[in-house]
Amino acid sequence: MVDLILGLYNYWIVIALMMAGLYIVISRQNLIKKLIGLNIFQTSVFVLYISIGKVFGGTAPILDGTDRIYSNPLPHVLILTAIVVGVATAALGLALVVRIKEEYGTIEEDDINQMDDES
Amino acid sequence: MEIVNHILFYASWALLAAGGLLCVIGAFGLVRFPETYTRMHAAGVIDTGGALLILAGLMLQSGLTLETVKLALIMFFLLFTSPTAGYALARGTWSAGHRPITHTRSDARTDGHSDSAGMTDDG
Amino acid sequence: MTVEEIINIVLLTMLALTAVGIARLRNLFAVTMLSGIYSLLSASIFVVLDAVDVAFTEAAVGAGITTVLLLGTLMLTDREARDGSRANRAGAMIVVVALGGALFYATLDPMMPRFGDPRTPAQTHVAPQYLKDTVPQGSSKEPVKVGIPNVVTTVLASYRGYDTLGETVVIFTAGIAVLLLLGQRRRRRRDTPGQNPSGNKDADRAAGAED
Amino acid sequence: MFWAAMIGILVALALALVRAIAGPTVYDRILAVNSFGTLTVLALSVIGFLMGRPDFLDIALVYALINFIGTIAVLKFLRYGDFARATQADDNDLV
Repeated sequence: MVDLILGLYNYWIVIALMMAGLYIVISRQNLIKKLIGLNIFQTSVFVLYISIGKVFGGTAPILDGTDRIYSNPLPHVLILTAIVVGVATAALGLALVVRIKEEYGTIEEDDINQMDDES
Repeated sequence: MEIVNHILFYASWALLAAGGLLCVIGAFGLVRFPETYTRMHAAGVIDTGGALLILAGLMLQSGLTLETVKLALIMFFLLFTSPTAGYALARGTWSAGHRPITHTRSDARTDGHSDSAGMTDDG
Repeated sequence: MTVEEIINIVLLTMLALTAVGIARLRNLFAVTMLSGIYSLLSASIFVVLDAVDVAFTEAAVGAGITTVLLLGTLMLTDREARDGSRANRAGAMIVVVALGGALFYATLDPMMPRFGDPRTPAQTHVAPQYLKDTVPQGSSKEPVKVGIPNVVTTVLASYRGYDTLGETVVIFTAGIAVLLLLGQRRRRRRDTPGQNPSGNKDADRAAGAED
Repeated sequence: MFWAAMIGILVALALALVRAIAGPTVYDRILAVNSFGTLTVLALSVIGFLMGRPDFLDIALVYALINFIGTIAVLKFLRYGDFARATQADDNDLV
């Protein structure tokens, strides 16, 4: 039982983070809050990949000449790319939010929809 | 040499334990103290006492290696940056209109830190 | 239970608590501060799980750039978020709990790889090849293909170089798009002097209609 | 024996998180985030020794610097609503 919990705890936390991020994205009307929700969702995927790459008794895959067990370097590479792309998309989203604020005077989604319906 | 090694070992152990203890004490102060200025005092315990003792303990542990140099650099940066950040924070708090509580609890006044309702956000 | 496992569990629990805190707070400044804590915590978890390169990137990008970007956006927009309607929140909760329950059920499958298990497909399929090409294996005198000690750099720059090129293209495109979006605003403000940049709704709408 | 320090740091991290979530003012949150950053630097240093590879202290070094820059950026934002404004009017506030 303890083995089961320890072996799956990372996945459970990843699921909890995913749920929190998705909940923010769906339920909140504020566009900045939605972007932060997307960020949380994104980080949950990062943690999932890095958890998959971990090997018990392993160390970071940077060689120092001695014989060691190394963790899996491949997820690290993928997530390195994903983090940088993630911040680029976040910057684009925030720039869009700034423009929306200028056009509509609000960043609450329901207000924006209402204005679109009126005009 | 044997004795010196033993002394260094126990000294680093003591420093690490004391640093951990100071971190916990400072964090308790951060949670329990009544307003921002007193909490700043508690955070100062972490930034100076806790950080310096733990880093010194680690330095004794690693001996004369590259790690000690890195730890010394971390210590150097923390010693310069945390007072600066603390000063900027205290100044920002002051100019936002918050004033320190200058009376004891028995005075039963509560206006010390809640005089700027606009700066208090929801919990 | 090893040392790393215990630290890992404690940090992951704090990460989940921070996410719940972010979901509950409405003050956007507080949310920004908590998202700073969130990325500090996730970077610590990456160090515990041996991904030091990822931790470096997360430190610079997550705790540094994202916080500053969010603050800049808050400066130009509102600082307080409204709650969604009650029906909206209830619907979101139902969707999220259903999805989370399904995922939780999926992890209970006996085939699900356990955390840290060295015999899972992810560990045995491609990764050993990368490690073998970089590390001299045991006593064999076979020459090493790539001589860089950091395996992550090896894979990133040698084996997946086009991937990294594509990443750079994405960042370049995003940068151009941000400049176009925000540059237009500055030009318009110059055309209509005296207009409050974050000003009232009608003036902004009128300016928008002129375009 | 690094355990003593590590447990202390983990408990302190949890308490700082409590303060960051509870608030109540923005300055309390900034203070909590600042302490959290310092504690993260310490945690990363101790974790390096705990796992037997202390050559990754560079990450802690990067954190120490980014944490400071972040705090100053946040305070400048709160004070002026701007990241790059001159600070001539500063001395008048303390009167």
